[in-house]
This record gives sequence, structure tokens and C-alpha cells, in this order.
Amino acid sequence: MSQGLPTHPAGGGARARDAAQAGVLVSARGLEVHFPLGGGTIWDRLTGGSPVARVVKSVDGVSLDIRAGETLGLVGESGCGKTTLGRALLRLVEPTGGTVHFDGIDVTALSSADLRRARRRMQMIFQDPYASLDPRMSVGQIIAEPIETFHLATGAATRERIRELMSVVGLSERFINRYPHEFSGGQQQRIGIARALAANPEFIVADEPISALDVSIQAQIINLLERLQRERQLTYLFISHDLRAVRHTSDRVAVMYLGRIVELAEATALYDQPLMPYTQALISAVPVPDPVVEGTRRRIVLEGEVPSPVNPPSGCRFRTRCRYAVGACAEVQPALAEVRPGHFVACIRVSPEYPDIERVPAGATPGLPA
Amino acid sequence: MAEAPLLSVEDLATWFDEDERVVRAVDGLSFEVRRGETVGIVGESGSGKSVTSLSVMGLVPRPPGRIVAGRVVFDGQDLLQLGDDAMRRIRGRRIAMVFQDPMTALNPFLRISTQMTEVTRLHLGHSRADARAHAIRMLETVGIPDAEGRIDDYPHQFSGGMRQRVMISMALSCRPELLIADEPTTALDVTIQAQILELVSQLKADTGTSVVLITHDLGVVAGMADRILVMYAGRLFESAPTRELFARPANPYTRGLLLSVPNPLQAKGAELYQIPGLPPDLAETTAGCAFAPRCERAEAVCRSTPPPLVRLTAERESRCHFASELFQAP
Amino acid sequence: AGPGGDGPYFGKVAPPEGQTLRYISGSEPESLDPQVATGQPEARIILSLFDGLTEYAPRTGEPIPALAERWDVNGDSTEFTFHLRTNARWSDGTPITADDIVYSLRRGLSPALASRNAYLAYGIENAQAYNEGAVFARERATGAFVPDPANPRIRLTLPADPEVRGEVLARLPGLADGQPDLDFVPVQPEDVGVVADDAHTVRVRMALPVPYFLGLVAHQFFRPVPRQAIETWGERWTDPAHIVTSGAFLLERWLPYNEINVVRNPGYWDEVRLDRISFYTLEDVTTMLNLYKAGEVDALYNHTVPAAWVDTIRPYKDYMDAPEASVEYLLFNVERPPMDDIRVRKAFNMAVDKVALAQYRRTAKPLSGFTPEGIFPGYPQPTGDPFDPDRARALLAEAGYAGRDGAWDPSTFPIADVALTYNTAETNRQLAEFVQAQWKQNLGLTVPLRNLEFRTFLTVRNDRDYSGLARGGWAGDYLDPFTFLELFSTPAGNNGTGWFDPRYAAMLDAANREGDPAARYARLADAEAYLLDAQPIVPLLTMATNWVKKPYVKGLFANPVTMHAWKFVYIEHDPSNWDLEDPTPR
Amino acid sequence: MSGTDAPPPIAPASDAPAPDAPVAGTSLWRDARRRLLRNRLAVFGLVVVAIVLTASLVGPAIIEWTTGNTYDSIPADRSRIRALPPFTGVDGRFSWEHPMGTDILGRDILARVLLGGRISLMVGIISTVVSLVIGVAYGATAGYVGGRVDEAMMRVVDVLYAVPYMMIVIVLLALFGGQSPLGQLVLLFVSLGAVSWLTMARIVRGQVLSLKNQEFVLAARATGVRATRIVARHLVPNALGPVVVYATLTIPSVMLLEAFLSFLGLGVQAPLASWGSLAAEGVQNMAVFPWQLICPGATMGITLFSLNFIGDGLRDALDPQMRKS
Amino acid sequence: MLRFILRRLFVTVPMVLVVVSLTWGLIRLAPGNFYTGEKPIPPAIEQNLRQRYGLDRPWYVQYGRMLGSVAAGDFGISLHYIGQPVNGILASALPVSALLGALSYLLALVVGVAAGVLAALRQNSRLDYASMTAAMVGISLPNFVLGPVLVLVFALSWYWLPPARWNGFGINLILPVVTLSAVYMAYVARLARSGMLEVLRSNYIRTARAKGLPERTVLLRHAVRGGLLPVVSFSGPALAFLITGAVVVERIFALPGLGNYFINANLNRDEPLIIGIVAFTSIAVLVFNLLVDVAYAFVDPRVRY
Ligand SMILES: Nc1ncnc2c1ncn2[C@@H]1O[C@H](COP(=O)(O)OP(=O)(O)OP(=O)(O)O)[C@@H](O)[C@H]1O
Ligand SMILES: Nc1ncnc2c1ncn2[C@@H]1O[C@H](COP(=O)(O)OP(=O)(O)OP(=O)(O)O)[C@@H](O)[C@H]1O
Ligand SMILES: [Mg+2]
Ligand SMILES: [Mg+2]
Repeated sequence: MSQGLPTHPAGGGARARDAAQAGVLVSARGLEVHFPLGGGTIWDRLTGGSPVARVVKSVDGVSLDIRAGETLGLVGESGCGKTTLGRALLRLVEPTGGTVHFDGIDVTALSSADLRRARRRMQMIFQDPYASLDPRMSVGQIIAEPIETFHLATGAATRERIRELMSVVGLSERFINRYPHEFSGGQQQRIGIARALAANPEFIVADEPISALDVSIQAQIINLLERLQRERQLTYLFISHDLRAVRHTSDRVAVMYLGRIVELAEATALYDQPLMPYTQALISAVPVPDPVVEGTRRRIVLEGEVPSPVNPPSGCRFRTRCRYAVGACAEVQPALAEVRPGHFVACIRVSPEYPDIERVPAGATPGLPA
Repeated sequence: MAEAPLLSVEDLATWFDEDERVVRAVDGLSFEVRRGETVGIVGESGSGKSVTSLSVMGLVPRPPGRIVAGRVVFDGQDLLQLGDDAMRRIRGRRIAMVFQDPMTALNPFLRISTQMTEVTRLHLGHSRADARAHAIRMLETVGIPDAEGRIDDYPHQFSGGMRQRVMISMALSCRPELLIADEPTTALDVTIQAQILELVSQLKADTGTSVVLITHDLGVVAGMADRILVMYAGRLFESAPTRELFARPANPYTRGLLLSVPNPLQAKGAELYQIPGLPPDLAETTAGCAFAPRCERAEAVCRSTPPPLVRLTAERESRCHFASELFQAP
Repeated sequence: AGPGGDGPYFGKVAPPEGQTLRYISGSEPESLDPQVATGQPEARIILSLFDGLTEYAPRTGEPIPALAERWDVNGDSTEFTFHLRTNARWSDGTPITADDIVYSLRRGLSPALASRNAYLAYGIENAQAYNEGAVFARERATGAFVPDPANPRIRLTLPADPEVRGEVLARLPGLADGQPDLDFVPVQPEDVGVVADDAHTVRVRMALPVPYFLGLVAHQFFRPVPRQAIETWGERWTDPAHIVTSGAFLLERWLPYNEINVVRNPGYWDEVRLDRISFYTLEDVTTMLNLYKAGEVDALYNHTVPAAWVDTIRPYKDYMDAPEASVEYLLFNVERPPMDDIRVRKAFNMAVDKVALAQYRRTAKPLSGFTPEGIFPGYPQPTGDPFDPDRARALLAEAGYAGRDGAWDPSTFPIADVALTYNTAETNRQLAEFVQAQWKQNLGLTVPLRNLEFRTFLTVRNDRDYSGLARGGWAGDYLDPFTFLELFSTPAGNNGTGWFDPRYAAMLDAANREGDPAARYARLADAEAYLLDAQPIVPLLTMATNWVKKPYVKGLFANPVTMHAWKFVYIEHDPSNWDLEDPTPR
Repeated sequence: MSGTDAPPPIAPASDAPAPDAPVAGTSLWRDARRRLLRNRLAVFGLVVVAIVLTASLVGPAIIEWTTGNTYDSIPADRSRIRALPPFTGVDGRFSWEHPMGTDILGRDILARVLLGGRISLMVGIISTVVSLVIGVAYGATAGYVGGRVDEAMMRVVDVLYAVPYMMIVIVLLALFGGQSPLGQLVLLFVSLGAVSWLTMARIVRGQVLSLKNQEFVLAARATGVRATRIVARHLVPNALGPVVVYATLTIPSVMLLEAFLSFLGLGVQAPLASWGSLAAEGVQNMAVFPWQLICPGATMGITLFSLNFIGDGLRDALDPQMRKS
Repeated sequence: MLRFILRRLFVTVPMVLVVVSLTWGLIRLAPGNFYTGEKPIPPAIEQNLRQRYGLDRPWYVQYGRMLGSVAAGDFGISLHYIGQPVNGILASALPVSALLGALSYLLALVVGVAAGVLAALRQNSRLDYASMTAAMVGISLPNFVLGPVLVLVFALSWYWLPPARWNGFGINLILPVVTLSAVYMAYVARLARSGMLEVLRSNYIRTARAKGLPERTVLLRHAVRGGLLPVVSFSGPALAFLITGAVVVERIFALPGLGNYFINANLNRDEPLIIGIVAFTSIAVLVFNLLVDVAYAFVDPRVRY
């Protein structure tokens, strides 16, 4: 295998992309990630500790397509399973069910050696830039790691490549021997991005790349990611709970609640006309840096806490905090249905049998004015 | 201006000693908080917001920190001159604080009840039973469901939002005159953040407590604060009533901050405004303006002369050589 | 003299109240069963609890009457008759009779008890055979027992195992053919040559002359044990709650690894002066001396003052020093070259300055023979080769380790094939280091040293799994040169050197058959000289008793066996008598 | 900068933002060395250990050259076979011949202490290395693989803890206790290493268990790095702090263990000695010849003390985050 | 929790069997026998001994008998201490070891924690340096040196305390306990100091101070628990060792503890006694570690098993 060329895990680019799947790079079907919470052993059953094994259903039946070259935004509350979903797509956590296809290859079925090779094409940027950098490796070593792992360059070429990557992400090459803690958060995130780029990936899961950063730095990182996408035809899964940033970066947006995708649409459609009550609340809760708007706007304040993913409510998982909930919500598990072209919603109250829920007036997105 | 301010910080300087250098975390900061008022302090990470609040509370870790200059006058008393015991009687009782990170600010080894009741037993002389009843009431006020049943839980059994509510109820349980909330919602997600903010404003309305709200999220202060202080590199860069600040920022740094927030109406792919460069190293003293290296408006004078804090109106100040100019401009 | 002062005594001198003695007796005893326990630490305690037919005299260790008021010995030392006193009783009140003596010896020899000391009684008629589970041969026709061809006075005994027995029989002239007519009868306890003539007379018949037998019967193995208690309690009969004793003291308390308390036996037939003895069982020498110095104990057992301390302690009146029936020596493995060459062995012996060694050890006397010097009055002890490095080098050259000029050349010596192996102990190490230095100075050879943990060492030595030399030490079981000379009388293997000469064994045998003590000593000395000439060993030192006691402890002497008859011991509370001659008789 | 509370003078005006000085070091170890050399206590420790090491390497030769004494030379003159206090001649007057006195065989204690230093330091260092190599590899594997493998591996450690060490050594000696000095030495290190790695393995495992859930390990996995490399490059370096400190604590216990092993017949053979055996001998004679304990004891104590400083210093030095300025 | 405890106790069983079996094998391999003596005994007597103790039986019979005795919890009769049941020996030695270990541990805990906490409170003060230097000395000074030095000073020069021997609970224990606990004191002090330093820097201590609590309350109620967690986890191995591994101190002070027996049992090849002590100590080690884990869970409510 020649070095430096993108290689395909299944042995070259000969495998044509399935015509029906044209344009879809990553595709998840019925993806499930359940974490055991201990318990559930024989002894437990003997002592009646817990009747069934307790699991955290972090991701519970997610189907999703990510098109080549697009940015799919993924939003949702903390703990709803965004990170887990992102990791499951890369098989960084073992899915307990469902499949993930990457460029036609079933990632969930790869052997560990093949998987390691496949990792060159899909990389990750981590939520907490500092924690994701080995404190005892210098920047140079960190960026060199994927290059060495995939034998993308040797000797002087490696150094050259590191310098190039550093300049791509806007780090002075003088820093090459410094350690992560000597950098600011924004710079650390750039190191993480450089590392992800080092392998020449096609797909990057960006897990809250800006959440840990300062306002003034967030903009820099968003700009960087967008520039790289333009230059390298990257595909992103952009995870964030900052709806403003997601709105800015994403082509399409998926909203997650307690392990499920509850709404998926073009970014503009979703922000202008959120259909799912949860999405509406989420969008309305984003504080606006404008005292005039803030002073007047109607904020949907949700009641109660997010239910535990160990014991999710029956039926629609949002119903416990939903003001439109009706009896049927407790019984039916709403499926993701295409309510409008390209706009998928999992809510029975949005579907035809029930009267539409309170509609947000078009053009007056409650949470996100200019 | 009739009433004396509840808190007035004058020329505060708090420095940290590192190996061979001194980090000037807060360097000549002055501001006032009036009774019943909410003051927001914004500024990027490391600008000295937390250190300011710790200085007021007398909790700057020393070593390495030390307050080298200034006065912190609370209700006529200079807190910096107060003895340990006197300060202790003010802390928790008259000035309460909610810390940045609810995950670590509660003692993981003690029950919520213990942590809640010890304040009131100490300051209000409650009996064990009274303190407990009071704590349950406080938890109910901040919207903890089944407060009575959960008060004996340990912090790790609470979610982040609930912990932050515990922190707030704890801070408010002695009905302090001043509440300092240091980034009370940073660690929480939007829907919970909305709940907490709602709660704070409600409580404030009920008790008339003055609030200092520290954050770097401009959106948060926009809805909460009466007045906003913008800090940069340990100094006050701008101070203005909330609406005016957003409407007409009179400092290049404030402008940058406001601009770099993504605008949802912008088309995807449009480059975001970004403040160039990196936050300053507080151990390096520059002759001129600390923001000058990153400032688009900067001129030679900015790099040579420290900018003065220019009073623009009765309510507004800005630290910039061109403050008035910016203030006039649209 | 106050504590730590410069008085005539070492450390704090404060007599305990009343007649109580606190004595350090060494390691925790294996057992208090006299017939089972093997070591000196056990013996010291057992001596207080059990009376023997004879007792060790306090000053000399010679046998004195105890349970036996008197005794008769026949001319060739093959029969001993003991006349028991009539007023001796067990601690449960039953009188001690001749039957008890008979029972005890039979028990001691029974294979089931598996006593390790049983060999001490092997001189008694049929004792060894019984202990080994051997059989007599009886002619079927006549019913007569076949006599031992070598010693027709006694019956022939044969191994029980038919195969081995066949081999033995095949070698016996005149019996090989008669085999089918023989019955093989196991040796019974009753066959052992111990007879109770009446309630107070015991006769012991020997297979061979055993002139030293009287010295032996004071040994714990021969002290009678209470049949009534043993049959009731079995193995646990020595528990304080069950034990029945015969001695001057009764067992009161036994705290393992700590102390054993005995109190005066009110029913004892003789006068006893101490009310109580606390035997402290501990092993660390420094700790003992600390306790002694702090006045927490009154006396220690032997070999307790390390060489380093001797100079400090010797000036005090506490110090107890006397020659002891105990020697230190080195063994050669004569089976492996170069030590198979007697010239080399002699050279190694001559190259050690034993006077200097004794001087450094401070508590020992140089030894040139194999039996301890100055212990056996009237024994004409032979001396081995003197210290003579020149001769040693010449011998080595003669043995072929010579340079071109014919003189001794250390570089030709296969030093890699020798080492000095010893068992780990501070004194052993210093001794080895010293001897090594001697060889280095006198021969120019650096013999490597190798230390081993005790039981590994013993295994290595007994299996002759060492090259060169190994350390040896032996304390006599009784006061007779034979207990030392006997070590080399057994066939190859058991003595650790690999040296065995039937002539030597025969010489010893002949000596023991000698009726006249002086003549016997002369013959033993001849044998010793013969042994020294063959040089399977390097004699080093005669040990000294080397211990300390407080001035107020009287009746405790540095006898050559370091065995104390406790009934003579008492505490003198009057300081003015401390330095006077001890009035204890004999 | 002044240490007073007065504000320091403002630095002269400078237009350019402070340039980032390029850093010289490129590897963790090179950086660590630089940082270690800045730690005063650690440098003190290094100097002391270096002095002791040099002295034990060249000291015996110098002593022999100047006074003729060697560690095993027992004087031929019988009157000199006795313990002399430091700086005392046979006549009881001041003399330079034996700065640490002599032992009861009249041997020069200084020569013995210096030679013992060779043995003890070698024992300490080599068996620490053995324990580091085995303990770190074992602990890291158990911790990283986790689950049943971890459980089983740790039970093995427990078993080895519980099986009587003395018996193991006795048997080892019986089986392999050849007489060649080299073989003995190898056996000694095997025996010492055999126990010292156990605790090390536990410590490393504990560290790895907590480290392996950190994001940077996940990041390495996401990058496609092999498990072996993750352990070697990411987990082990990050566990080094406690490892180093524990390793320095291992050295004294190994030295003492060596003294115990010589009791069983393993370890250095007389007349050679180690600090442990010298001190053990000195303890017995402490009341009569205190210098026989004080001299080796103090040398050993000071060395161990210094090693502790080095250990603490190394821990700090190996942590890039400790770097200031 | 209960499940965890039971499971851990359950693991003990196979572990003890493995340990005991290995030990048994080692004893077989070791040269020499319990009856090996300075003078070799005649073969016939050796034969009698082997017969008496069943050493002439095939190895699997002997092994089975040993396993059976371990399973029954009755380790049989000592070979060296003729006729004495091993269980009786354990019963007599254990209280000594336990008392010695427990007192030493207590002392180490009290002094170590006090020194460590004070040092942490006055970080970089003279007190801090002094106690940490003392701790370093404690770690560098082997107990076979410390013990005799203490004896020399307190027992032989000043005659204040007895130099050795067991006398139940009393002044005889002072020197051995101090000697035994010295190293642990030092460790505990260092652990306590660093633990406290860490906790004192933590946010929740800042919260406690912000509540206006007196420094004593902050320290005793808020800081001590978290700060001393490292001490708690150190306690398992420490306790186990203090109770089973105090050989040196037992020898120096002539105490009839387990360690003394164990060394001698090894040297004497006293199989039943070795097996008994090994089985006991391995159980003790496991139980102590378990106890510490449980204690840990009590101190730290976040820990769940
Ligand atoms: N390894 C794990 N074991 C057990 N539970 C886990 C594990 N990882 C995640 N979870 C649980 O799965 C749920 C989803 O977690 P995840 O990290 O995916 O959320 P998230 O949406 O990324 O949250 P955040 O916005 O806080 O990053 C949470 O309840 C979390 O506690
Ligand atoms: N304990 C400390 N030791 C040394 N420096 C400190 C310490 N605490 C704060 N500083 C320094 O003081 C400066 C101001 O910190 P501060 O925590 O006040 O910032 P902040 O504005 O609250 O930032 P953030 O938004 O990240 O909370 C920072 O440069 C920081 O490095
Ligand atoms: Mg996440
Ligand atoms: Mg802050």
C-alpha cells in the first residue's frame, strides 16, 4: 500500500459506492448503546437486588444518514447521548445493537485490526480539548502520532507534515516542543484538530469542539472548522449544545432527547419552525445577548429534571416535561416521521391524527434573533 | 446617588506569586454595587472575574495570592481591614457566594442536610430541627421536588442542575444582603440554565438582595443584569447599564465580544467575526493598553500609554484612548 | 553499685523478691517430654521437672545419686544395677518404682514414639533391635534363638524386611543354608535389657561394654516418665493441666515463646531452695544481654556473650567462663579433589593459627585434637599437627601444587573447587572470615565462603554436597571422650566427611571393652591420634561455657555440660555473701 | 522581581507582543532532566548519591593504597585483632588509619562501608530496575486489559504475596544455588525482583485503571493507535509520578531484604558485606562498639535520604505541568 | 455492597487453596526436614519418624490430608513443637500480634495524621519542614536499627522501660510499638499531608469557608474526610503487614507473636505450622483489604461496589 494515499479499509477504492446510497457517507441503522450499571448477576437475582440488569440506554435506536460533504449538527441536553452516539459511529464504544456503515463498509463488523486501519478515514475532535491531549506528550509528538500509526510519512517528512498541519490550524511551529498545558484552551483545541487532520480523514466527529472555550475563541475555532471543510471536502458531525453555533455551522440539524433523535431537519427549517415541543423549548431557552429581546421574549421554561436514562419514561420520553402531553403519549413510542419534506419529527401530536401543537409564527424564531 | 452603595470596591489589586513572576489577576479595579441592584461582570476566561469575587469574600488563596492594594467597602466597613472572626460573621450571613462549578463546590462526603444546616445553625443560631426545617423550605423554594425526602442524600445523587440549586438555596438561606454568583450556569445546559436564571431573578425580587452575576456569556447577563462591567486583563474596560452597553458599546473589546457571537441569521459559511490573537499573559506588564495587540482600532498611543478610564455619562465609563469617539459613533 | 555504674557487676543488680530465679533458657522448647525433646534448651527446663536415676553434679557435671540412691556396675560394664530410693514420688503422689524405669525405657525405644534420642540407649541389650523393628531368628526345630556370631552373649537380630534380611543372612556364615528352619520373631519391648528385680531395683543389661553409661543416664532421655499420665492423655500429657512430674519443681504455666514457670514441688524428697523459676524462652542474644543488663533476668544459658562483648563483660564478676564439653572444627569432604589428598588436608590444618583464633574469640581455647581439652581428667589427649605455615606450603608443593622451581605456587591450586560452607550465624561467620584470612596470609589462597540456612546446610553437609570444607560443632551428650570420637565410627556418609576407616571403629570398640578406665582412656586416645593423622577434620576450638549470672544467684556453676540441677540453686539476698565462695557442696 | 508587597516597577514599553521563546527540550526525559536540575533538594540528593557512589567505587582502592587496609584484611598481628574506635590507633591515641574504626576482627570499617556501598547500591538499583520493568509491564497490562484478565493477574499477585517468601528463596537456592558468584548474583536479583515488583504492579495497575478512562487515551484509540503503544506511550508515562516515588521507597526495603537474604545464604558472601549486613552486625554490638552501627547506618541513612529527595524531585520533574514559567 | 463483600470473601477460598498448595510444594522441595539435626540420626529412627508423621505415604495422600486439614480449619499437630496443635499455637500468638499491630497502627495513625494535617495547614512553615524531615528519617531508618537504639537509650541507659519481653498489655509494649509504627507514622504523615493539601485547595473547602464556618469546622468536618482517604487505602496493606510481618520487632523485643513463629517454622520445615500461618495470613490480608474497601465506601459515599 503506497504511503500517503488515502486507503480504503476494504482494500482500495474499487468498491463503488452504492448508487442508492449516493452521497451518504455514514449511515446508522437502529443504533443502540446500552451501558450496564453493574448488577444483574446471579447473586443479584438471588437476593432480589434488582429484577433485571440495569442499563443506561445512552443511545436507543438511532437511525441517521450523514451525507458526504455536509455538516450534520447534533444538539440536545447534557447527558442525552450525543457523545455516545458520536463515539458509536466511530465504534469507540461498542454498539449493543444496530449497524453503522461508513462508505458502504459495515464498521460494526470490522475486526479490530481492520477497524484500526479504517480509523484513518474517520477521526474525532473531543469535547474537552485539554483532557484529550496526553499531558506528557509535546505538541509535535501528539500530531505525529497518527502519522506514525498509519505510516503516512517518515523522518524529515513527518516533521514537515507536522509543521504544515500546525500552520493549517494556526499554531506557530515554534510551539512544537511545548506541552498541552502551556496552551490556552483555544490553542489546545487547535492541537486536537491538527491531530484529527493528520490522518487525512474524510469524516470528523466534532464533539462539542467549542463548548469548553471562551467566547472570543469560539469564533476562531468555528471559522477554522469551516475553512477546513471547504478546503478538504470534509464531512462533519458537529455536536454541540450551543444552538447558536450549530445554526451557524450546520446544513442539517438533529435534536436528541434521552437517547433518541426527536427531530431532524434542514437547519433553517428547524430553527424557523421547530415542530417538536422539546426543540421549541430548547431554542427558546438560548439566552440572547440583547437585553431588549431578552426583556420581552417568551421563554419556554421546562419543568422538572431530565429523567434518568436508566429508567426512561414509557412512550414518548419527553412527555414528563411536555406541556402538550396527552394520555396517548405514555403509550405510543413515536417514530421519526417525515412531516414535511426533509423534516422528520418524532411526536404524535405533530402527526395528522392530532391537532397541531401551538405553532411558532414563521420568521419570529423565539430564541435566535439577529 | 443619594444612598451609599452596598459594596464599593476601590482600586483593588490582587496578585499571584508564581515561581519567578507575579500574575496580576486583578489590577486596579473599582466598582460599586447598590442595594437591590444586579451587576453583571463579563469578560473572557482569565480576566479576573473570579479573583475579584474571591477578593471580596476574603477567600483569595494565600499563598500564592495576595491583595496588594485597594479597599473593599461593604456597608461602610472595609472588609480588607477586618479580622478573621469579623469576616467570618459576614461571610455566609451578609455576603453569600455561589461558585462556578456545582459539581465540585459541594462537599462530596457530607449529606446535603449537613451542608445546608451548618450555615443557619452557625449564623442564625437555629436548633438542629429548626435548621432542618428551614433547609427543607429553602430547597422547596428553589424547586427541588420531594425536598424532605432528598435532603439526606449525598451531592453525587443529585444532578448538576439540582446541585446548583442546592448551592443557591444554601447561599440564600441566611438572606444575605449581597449574593455573588460566579458563573452559576456555565456548567449547565440551556434548559436547566433557563430554570436557574428564572429562579435567581425570582428570589431577588422576593428578597431585595443585591446580586453580582459573573459570567462570560453575554446572553445570560442581557436578561438579568441592571448594569454590566466588562473586564479585561484584570481591569475594568467598560461599565454601562445593560441596554446601553448592548446598544452602543464604547470599547473595542466590548464590541469584539458582541460581534463574535454567531448570528443565526448569517448564512452558513459566512466567516464569523473573531477577535484576533490570544488573551494576554497577566504576568507580562505592558506599557500600553492590554488589549492593544488584539485591537483593530489600536494606534501607537495604545501601545505606549495606559488608557484612562473615561467617564462618558453618569452611568458609563470606558477604558480606551478613543472612548468618547467610539461613544459618539453609531 | 548503681545501675550502669562501674561496680564489680554488670548492669543493674537487684535481687528478685524471695526465692525466684529468672533464667533465659534459649529457644522455645520443642517439647517437655523428656524422651522426645532433643535440644539443650529443652533439657534445662526438663531437668527441673523430672528426676533422673542420676543427676548432674552442680560443679562438675559428673553423675551423682538422684532417684537411684546407689548403683553397682559389673566388671566389664555390661550390667548396671540401680537401687532406687523409696521416698520418691510422682507429683500425683504415686511412688516412683522400678516399673516406672522399665516402662520409660521401653517407651523411649518404641518405634511408635520415634524418639530422635533413642540411639543414646542403643548400648542396652536388644534396644536398637526393638527401636528398629528388627526380628530375632529362632530355630524352628529347637525353639532356640540364634546367637549373634559377633557377640554370642546376645541374640542375633535381623532386619524385618525379608529382602534385606535375606541379604544379611546370606553374608552370615553358617546360616545361609539353615534358613528354612528359622522363624523370625519380632523383638518385643520385653526383650530390651532392662529388668525390674524388685520394686526398687532396676538392672540394665548391655549388649556391649558401655563404660560411660553412668554419665549417660542423667540425660533427659533416661529420666522416667509417668505412665499413668501418658496413658490417659497421650500426646498431650505435657500440657500444664495434665502433666505429672517427678522433679524438684512442678510445671505451673507455659506461655509459648515467652516463659515457662515452675514452682517448688512440696512433695519432693530432697531439699529445694528456690520457690520458683521463670524460664524465659528467647533467641536473640542482644536481647538477652539487654534484659540481663537491665536486671530483668538473673542468669543466661551458655554461649550467650558474643565475642564483641566479652572484653566488656569479662571484668565483671557476672561472667561465667569454663571449658565445656564442646568443640568446633571444620570438616573436609574427602571424596572430592583436592581434599582427597591427605597432604592438602594436613596443609590446610597447619595453616590455621588456632591460638590466634582462640584469642580473637576470647572465650575459647585452641584445639589441636578432636576431643575438648581439659574436660576429661586423666585422658591422655593426643595433639594434632601444630601451626606451621612453612610445612603447610611444603606439603602443598609436595602434593603437586608447585611452580617450576618446585615451591608452592598458589596459582596452581584449584581454588575454584573449594569453599568453606557454614550455617548462618554471627559467630560462624566471623570464624569463617578469620580462617579464610589465615589461609590467605599463610597460603596465599582466598577460599570462598558460603553460608547456608541451618537445615539446608545440614542437608548439604550430610549429603556431602559441598566441596572443600564445612563447619562442624559438637557438644557431648555425656562426659566421656567417646561421645566425640563416636562421630566418625559409623560407615561413610553419616559423619559428613566421607572418611571412614574400619580400623578406627575397631579401635574404639576395643577401647570400650577395656575394663580399666585408665587403659580405656589410653586406647581411646590412640584412636583419636589415628583419627587426627587421617585428618578428615581441622580441629579449631574447645568452647567455653561463656555466660553471665548475677552475684546473688548461688549454686549455679559453669560446669562442662552447662546442665544445672536446679534444686541446688538459690538466691542470696545478703550482699555481703555475694562475693564469698559458693557454699554449695561438690 | 521584588518579593515585597509593593507593586513592581512597570517594565519599559514594548510594542511587540512578548515572543514565545522556543523551548529547547524535545522529549519528556530531556525536559525532566532540566527540571530536575532546577530542584535544589533533588540536586543536593544527586550530589550526595554521586559522592557516595564515587567513594564506593574508588574509595577502597585509595584506602588500600594509602593504608594497606582492605575490606577483608584481618591484621596478622594478633594484638590488632580488636575493635578500635574511629580515629584511634592501637595505642589508644589519635590516628588517621581507621577513620571509622575497626570491627572485632580488626578490619577497617571505612573500607567495609565503601565496599558495602557498591553492593547495596547495585542491589538497590538493579532490583529496582527489575521491579520497574516487571511491575510496570505487569500492572499496566492488567490495568489496561481489565476485566477478568485483570482479576486473574491481580490474584496471581495476591498469591505471590501470600506464599512464604523465605521458602521460595530456600528452594531457589536449593535448586539453582550453584557456587559460581555470578550465578549467585543473578539469583539474588531474581529473588529481590521477585517480590519488589508486586507492590509496583499494584500501584501501576491502580494508576492505569484511572488513566485509561481519560479522554486522551480514548483519543489515541480514536486515532487508531495500537494497544501496546497506548500502554507504552500514554499510560505508562502518565503513571510515572507515583511509580518513581514508590521506586525510591523500594530501595531501602530492598537493601534490608538483601541483608535478610544473606541470612538464608543468598546475597553477598562474607567477608564481603553490604550496608544492610553491616548495620545488622553493628546493631548487635551497638552497646559495646557503637561506631560499628553508626558509621554504616549513617552512610546508608544519608544515601536513602538523598534518594528520597531525588525521587520527589523526579516525580515533579516528570510532570510537565509542574513546570513554571 | 453485601454482594461485593460476599464475592470478595468467596474469592478467598480458591486463593487460600492455591497459596497453601504452592507452599506445600515448596516445603517438599526445600532441603532438610524437621528432624534434620547437627548429628544425623540413624536411618531406623528416621524411618520411625517418617512413619509416625505419615511421610512415608504417597505424596497425594499427604497432599490430600493437608488440604483436608485446611478445609476443616484444623491445621493439625506441629512437627517441631511436638504434640502441639497448630491451632493452639495460632491462638496463643495471634492476640500478641493483634495487640502489637493494632496499637502500632493506632499510634501511626494518631501521630501521622496529626503531623500530616498540621504540616498541610502550615504548608512551607518550619513545622511542615520539621515533620516532613522526621518522616523522611522514619522511612530511611530500618526498624532493626531504631529498635535497639531505643532500647539502648530508654532501657539500658536510663532504665525507664523494660528492654524486652511480653507482659500482656503494659509498659513492655511501649518500645516495640514505637519501633514498629515508626515507618508507618512516617508514611501516614506524608500521605495525610499531601491528601490534605489537595483537599484544602478544593472547591468545596472554599465553599465551606465562604459560608463563614470557623476554621476548625472547616478542617474537622469538611477537609479531614477527603484528605485522609489516601490514609484509609494505605491502611489495608499496612494493617495486614503490621499484624503478620512484625518479625524483626518480635525478635528484638522477644515477643511471642506470629512472625517469630513463622520464621522459625520455615527454618524448622514445620509443615503444619507453616501451612496454618500462611492460610491465616492470606485470609487476613484479604480481609483487611476488604475492610479497607468497606471503610472507604463509608467515608466516601460516591463509592459503590
Ligand atoms: N461509559 C459509560 N458507562 C455508563 N454510562 C455512560 C457511559 N458513557 C456515558 N454514559 C451515560 O450515557 C448517557 C449519555 O452520555 P453522553 O456522554 O453521550 O451525553 P452527552 O449528550 O454527550 O452529554 P454532554 O452534553 O454532557 O456531553 C449519560 O447518562 C451518561 O451518564
Ligand atoms: N490560585 C491561583 N494561583 C495562580 N494564579 C491564579 C490563581 N487563581 C487565579 N489565578 C490567575 O488569575 C487570573 C484571573 O483568574 P480568574 O479565575 O479570576 O479568571 P476568570 O475571569 O474568573 O476566568 P473564568 O471565566 O475562566 O472563570 C488568571 O490568569 C489565573 O491564572
Ligand atoms: Mg458529550
Ligand atoms: Mg472564574
